[in-house]
Amino acid sequence: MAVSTQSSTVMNNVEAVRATLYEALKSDERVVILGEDVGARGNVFLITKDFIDEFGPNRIIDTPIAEASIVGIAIGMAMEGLRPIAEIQFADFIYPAFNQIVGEAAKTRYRSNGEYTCPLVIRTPYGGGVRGALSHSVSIEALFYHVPGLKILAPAFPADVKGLLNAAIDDPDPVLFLEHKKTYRLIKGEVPSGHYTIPIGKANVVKTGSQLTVVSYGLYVHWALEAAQTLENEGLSVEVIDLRSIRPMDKTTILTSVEKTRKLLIVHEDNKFGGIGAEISAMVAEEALFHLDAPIRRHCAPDVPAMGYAETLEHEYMSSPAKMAEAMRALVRF
Amino acid sequence: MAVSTQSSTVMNNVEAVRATLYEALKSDERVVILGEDVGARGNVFLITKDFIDEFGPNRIIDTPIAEASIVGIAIGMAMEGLRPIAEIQFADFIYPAFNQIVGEAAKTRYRSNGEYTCPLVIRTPYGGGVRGALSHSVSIEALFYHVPGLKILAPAFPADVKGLLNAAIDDPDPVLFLEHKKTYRLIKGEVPSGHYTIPIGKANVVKTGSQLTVVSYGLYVHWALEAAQTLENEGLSVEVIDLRSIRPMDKTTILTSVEKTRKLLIVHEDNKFGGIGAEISAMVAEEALFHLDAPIRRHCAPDVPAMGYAETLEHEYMSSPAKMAEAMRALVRF
Amino acid sequence: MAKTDTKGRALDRHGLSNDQLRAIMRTMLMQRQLDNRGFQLNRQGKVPFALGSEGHEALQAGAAMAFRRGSDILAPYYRDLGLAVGIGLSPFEIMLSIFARAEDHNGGRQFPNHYSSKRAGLMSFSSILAAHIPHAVGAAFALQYRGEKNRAVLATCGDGTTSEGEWHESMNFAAIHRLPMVMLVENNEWAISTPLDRQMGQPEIWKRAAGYGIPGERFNGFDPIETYAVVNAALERARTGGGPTLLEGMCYRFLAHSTDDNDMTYRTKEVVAEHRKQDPVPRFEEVLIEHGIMTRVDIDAMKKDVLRETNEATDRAEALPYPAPAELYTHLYEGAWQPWQ
Amino acid sequence: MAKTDTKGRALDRHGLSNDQLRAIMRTMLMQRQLDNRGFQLNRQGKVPFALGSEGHEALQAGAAMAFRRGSDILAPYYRDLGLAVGIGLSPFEIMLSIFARAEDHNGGRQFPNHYSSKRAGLMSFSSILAAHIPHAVGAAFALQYRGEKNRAVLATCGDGTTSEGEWHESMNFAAIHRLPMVMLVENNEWAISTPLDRQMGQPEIWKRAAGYGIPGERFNGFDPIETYAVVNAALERARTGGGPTLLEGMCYRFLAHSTDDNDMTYRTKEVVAEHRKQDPVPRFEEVLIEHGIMTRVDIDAMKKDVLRETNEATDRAEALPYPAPAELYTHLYEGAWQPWQ
Ligand SMILES: Cc1ncc(C[n+]2csc(CCOP(=O)(O)OP(=O)(O)O)c2C)c(N)n1
Ligand SMILES: Cc1ncc(C[n+]2csc(CCOP(=O)(O)OP(=O)(O)O)c2C)c(N)n1
Ligand SMILES: [Mg+2]
Ligand SMILES: [Mg+2]
Repeated sequence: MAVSTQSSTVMNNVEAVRATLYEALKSDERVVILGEDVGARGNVFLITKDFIDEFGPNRIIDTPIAEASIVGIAIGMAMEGLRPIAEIQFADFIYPAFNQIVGEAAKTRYRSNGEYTCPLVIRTPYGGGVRGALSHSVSIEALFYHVPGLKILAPAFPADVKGLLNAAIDDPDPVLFLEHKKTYRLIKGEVPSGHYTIPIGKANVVKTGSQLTVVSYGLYVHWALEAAQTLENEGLSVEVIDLRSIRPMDKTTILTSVEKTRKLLIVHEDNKFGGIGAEISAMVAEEALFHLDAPIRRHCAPDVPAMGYAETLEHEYMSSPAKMAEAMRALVRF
Repeated sequence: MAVSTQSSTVMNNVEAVRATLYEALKSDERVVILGEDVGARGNVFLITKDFIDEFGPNRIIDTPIAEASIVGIAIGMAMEGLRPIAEIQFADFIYPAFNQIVGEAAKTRYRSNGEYTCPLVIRTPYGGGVRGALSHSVSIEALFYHVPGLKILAPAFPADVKGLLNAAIDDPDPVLFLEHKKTYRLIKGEVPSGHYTIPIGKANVVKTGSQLTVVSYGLYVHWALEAAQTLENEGLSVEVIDLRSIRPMDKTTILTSVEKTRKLLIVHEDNKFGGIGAEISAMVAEEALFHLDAPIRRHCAPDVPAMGYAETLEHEYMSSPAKMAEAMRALVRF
Repeated sequence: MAKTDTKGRALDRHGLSNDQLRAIMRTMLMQRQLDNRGFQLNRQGKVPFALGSEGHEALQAGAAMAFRRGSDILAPYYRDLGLAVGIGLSPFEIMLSIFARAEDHNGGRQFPNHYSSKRAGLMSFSSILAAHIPHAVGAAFALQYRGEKNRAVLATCGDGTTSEGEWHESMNFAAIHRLPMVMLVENNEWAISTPLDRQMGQPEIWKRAAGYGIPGERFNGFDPIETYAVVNAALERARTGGGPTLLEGMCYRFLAHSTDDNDMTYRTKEVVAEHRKQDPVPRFEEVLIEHGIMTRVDIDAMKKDVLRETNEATDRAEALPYPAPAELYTHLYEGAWQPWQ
Repeated sequence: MAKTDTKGRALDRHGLSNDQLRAIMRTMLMQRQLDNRGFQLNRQGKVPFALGSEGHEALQAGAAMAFRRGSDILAPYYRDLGLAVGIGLSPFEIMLSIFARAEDHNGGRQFPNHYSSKRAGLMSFSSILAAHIPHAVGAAFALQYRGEKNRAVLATCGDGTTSEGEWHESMNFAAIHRLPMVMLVENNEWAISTPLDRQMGQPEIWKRAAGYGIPGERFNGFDPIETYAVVNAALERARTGGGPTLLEGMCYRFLAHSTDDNDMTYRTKEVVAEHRKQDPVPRFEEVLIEHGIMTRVDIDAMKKDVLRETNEATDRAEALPYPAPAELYTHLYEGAWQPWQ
């Protein structure tokens, strides 16, 4: 983390996104924000509140409800020298933009042999635990992380939100920036002032431990930390890794940890089958098989489309610190 | 395989698709085919040639170029009692339909608690080796196999094409049916006459062996068989499994084989990172870790968007029986 | 955009009987009552979310009257409480949806107001805007394909939703095949905080019809009788082989977008109050009274009855359980499929 | 749809100089020559694929003449060989694309005719139809945003491509922001095998413009001068703050869709021959001769020169190597990113 100033402020994740966007708009005229209700409403989570008053409707662009073109137009802007930050109101509505993201943004540089580039950030809130029901709760990372040409970030802490969002905005290639909406106001932390970036593709060991490696990201990092603390109190030592970056992923940090603890639990809110835990497990099975003292386990959502609206269904779908602690215990004791 | 008649014919994969569609149209009035150029042109691979003359433009529906609605309209037909078979001309053009497939078709039954269903087949040719360049060559299975509510089939042999396409058409839920375009005319085989289905979710051991399990699907099954034969001649014994079904996948067949051979090589044309090989590897690492005598290896495409048009680029992107044999040898000898 | 005010003129009732006019009134009152109930329950902390439809009552009750129960199909969107009630969903069914109870058609899986009822011909839809329009087209194709004359599909959406690509693709396909479908746009001037002039280059959505080669028409969605007449004519054309129609009903969203929204961040109290003067519910009450179809006493009795029914529905639904946790795993496929098996 | 035949009338040259008219002629001849060369190379087994644009010559050469080099931006599609040449790509660059040589702008990665040239202002595009239209809109937004007056974006696509949702979304957005953009639809009556009446409910695409609130116009795309005039006026309007225009140029696809297609499965020789009578290339030759702008001898010399240049370009490109296998791995990101690192 290359922090350029000493001071810092306590912020939640919404505030961290907002502060970062604000500074980007202030410091680079090429930056524009486009999306549904980002103008007068200031985004449905108030992330861009009042921006339109300061930067005007040409930089804070309320779009029609048309996600394919939100991304597609942002691509055109990026190809022509702007630095667009496109917002998809909820991650669940990114599907119509799939063609533009996967077929176009990810391939612009490649297909033109480097002649055209696509420096584009797509921000979107994802994840559950907010009674968002079937279509305001989904995790989308696994639908995109297979795609060469994209980068995907999913920070969990306010300081990472700022450092990685800055890195995404500075990046010369398309970045999908995932914000867990349940962490928006729940998670607070110190955020350094001034411009700094956190390198894309670096995971973070957020708790050291010796008997089990837990890899997670987003909201579940916080719950995994809670669970790890519970185990700590029981005398069991768990290391927790916050991936932060989903494409690229940080092999070194994961392998270093697994070679030490010799056990790996992957935890994510997204469905298990074909989720990003599959790739993590496969990488470890390829590179560190003989370091393992237990099977690699994945603690993930059941294989249903998403959580239902009813409290009971959401509760059943989501994990919890208690459920995570149980999965950790089982593997430590394996 | 529940074969209902004794006789059989030699067909290639195009002919197998065509014959199966024809029989479905003949036997069930609810079946309609819709897609670009499926009418007078009879599909760009001539799969539906002359169908429009026999079944008319109301059953063989030439659609506008609008993939989201090809699938979306098919969903509406399916919800209202028809049995639509939608075609996406090339798998590369399925991206605009992503919302309808992932957000809608896969969730119709679930979100309505079973009140509405979506018995829909989406057929599409995928894969490379035909100088299709960046946008007529892609593999798309990994972009969809994570999605609860879908089924995904990718048969490699004409008899499986027919049996599985029949199963897909009979299925009461949405099925994505992937046809490897390079196998269309290349691969020939005996196809039983009459109506039969092959159960969805069952892999097939297409060659038995004792020293290594190779799991593949599509075109690469044929190349893997060639490579396995090469190794056989060298005195090395390789078992080859043709997945056929990508969601659901067949755990039993894979585990049974791996527990016997104690080594696993996954081979696919699609990119490695987040490809379906990741899930296969993760499942084995979870369920059979201590049966393994070597790391699980994945022999897949490099992490670039797709093959370029130039011969050299396509050649570099694709595997080959020789490259596969090399990967097999390395693992057998591990 | 005329005729709402019938003062001094004979009522052009477009063939509607007194019973039908009273039924429209009741649907409008019921819509408003159930709507308010949702917000009330939200304020009481009993439900986490509610979504109002105030301002859409006349449009929806009028359109519902044109809908032929038992044969037409409705492909609605989340603001169609009045249409749902108007075509036959019970207040109890509405409350089940609001409370996300196990007995709800969707088993408590979807957000409130995302109805689904095979019995009523109301097609299941998701929260993804415009995604249901191609489904409506497909259903209309099925009707035409099977030669089911005299049936049609009524699809609805908001003004903002017409910007989606899937909306365009659907209109185009319906036009090519002259499908029995009516696309009814409920233009309430807002898409959450986005006004019409940020949604489209010119504000008359019906004018897109000519580009598709189908009839298009705009009408006053504050007038339930005019709405009925226009929607009925379009549905009748659809049922009799005349193909699809694009309709644009003008109304207004009196409330915030939902309980999660604060509309005072993007519009003023004054502008809303100005539109409130045209509130279709009291206006239609006056019309019926003026023309001797109902008395004030009748209407008050009707309101009481609507309130009673709403209360009963609320109590009955509230008392029921949420779906059991095990329900999370059902109805994904027919049969018990697992991704690994 | 008139004026193609100028017989006996004075030439309405819309301000085009003799040099410009001759340049248009040359672009048309070059387009046809390069087109034929692609097919020829395919027949010779030297390239696996070719895609012709015969019938689009007048439309493209006329539009290219209206394009302002060095400032306007072109967002074309795969059938725009003549536009590419007309705005300044060399025959050698075209042949590099056809042969997929390492030196090609795209490094031999894309199908032939998928040009890309930052120098010429030609935006990279993929094979996915309509996906480039929002890019054109975004580029037009960038021009407007930066206050770059006198610049505009010319986007093109086929008739069939206007059915895509992204096309609609793009038109709508361009209209809202009155962007400096011209949407030029090359209506050749076919989308592979699909005729207009299976693509849309009424065949006049330009009529959709009113629905977006922008000007729309149809013109005779067999007449390069009319094309120039119409496209020029629209581009000029765009460059001077007048917003976007939807143009529909009528032409015809004389050849099969590509070397992979057999158009005799869905249309007859006769109908193609009938359209061939209007072939814009010989017709424009006649126009220039009739009006004394070129002689037959001049034109023959021009054809010879075009052939010579094509031959040279062919030989030069053919002699060059394919990209090295290692090129597969370059230009995915800036820098050397791996998914695992
Ligand atoms: C594809 C998609 N994009 C965005 C949203 C978020 N969203 C929900 S309602 C809404 C506004 C819809 O406006 P309109 O169509 O006019 O209907 P109204 O709410 O005014 O009745 C938006 C943007 C969504 N649900 N789906
Ligand atoms: C999204 C997408 N769908 C389908 C195709 C396949 N395809 C390539 S060209 C074509 C026809 C295009 O017709 P039109 O837009 O009229 O252009 P024309 O070829 O006639 O110039 C089709 C269907 C594609 N490339 N992309
Ligand atoms: Mg609205
Ligand atoms: Mg065409």
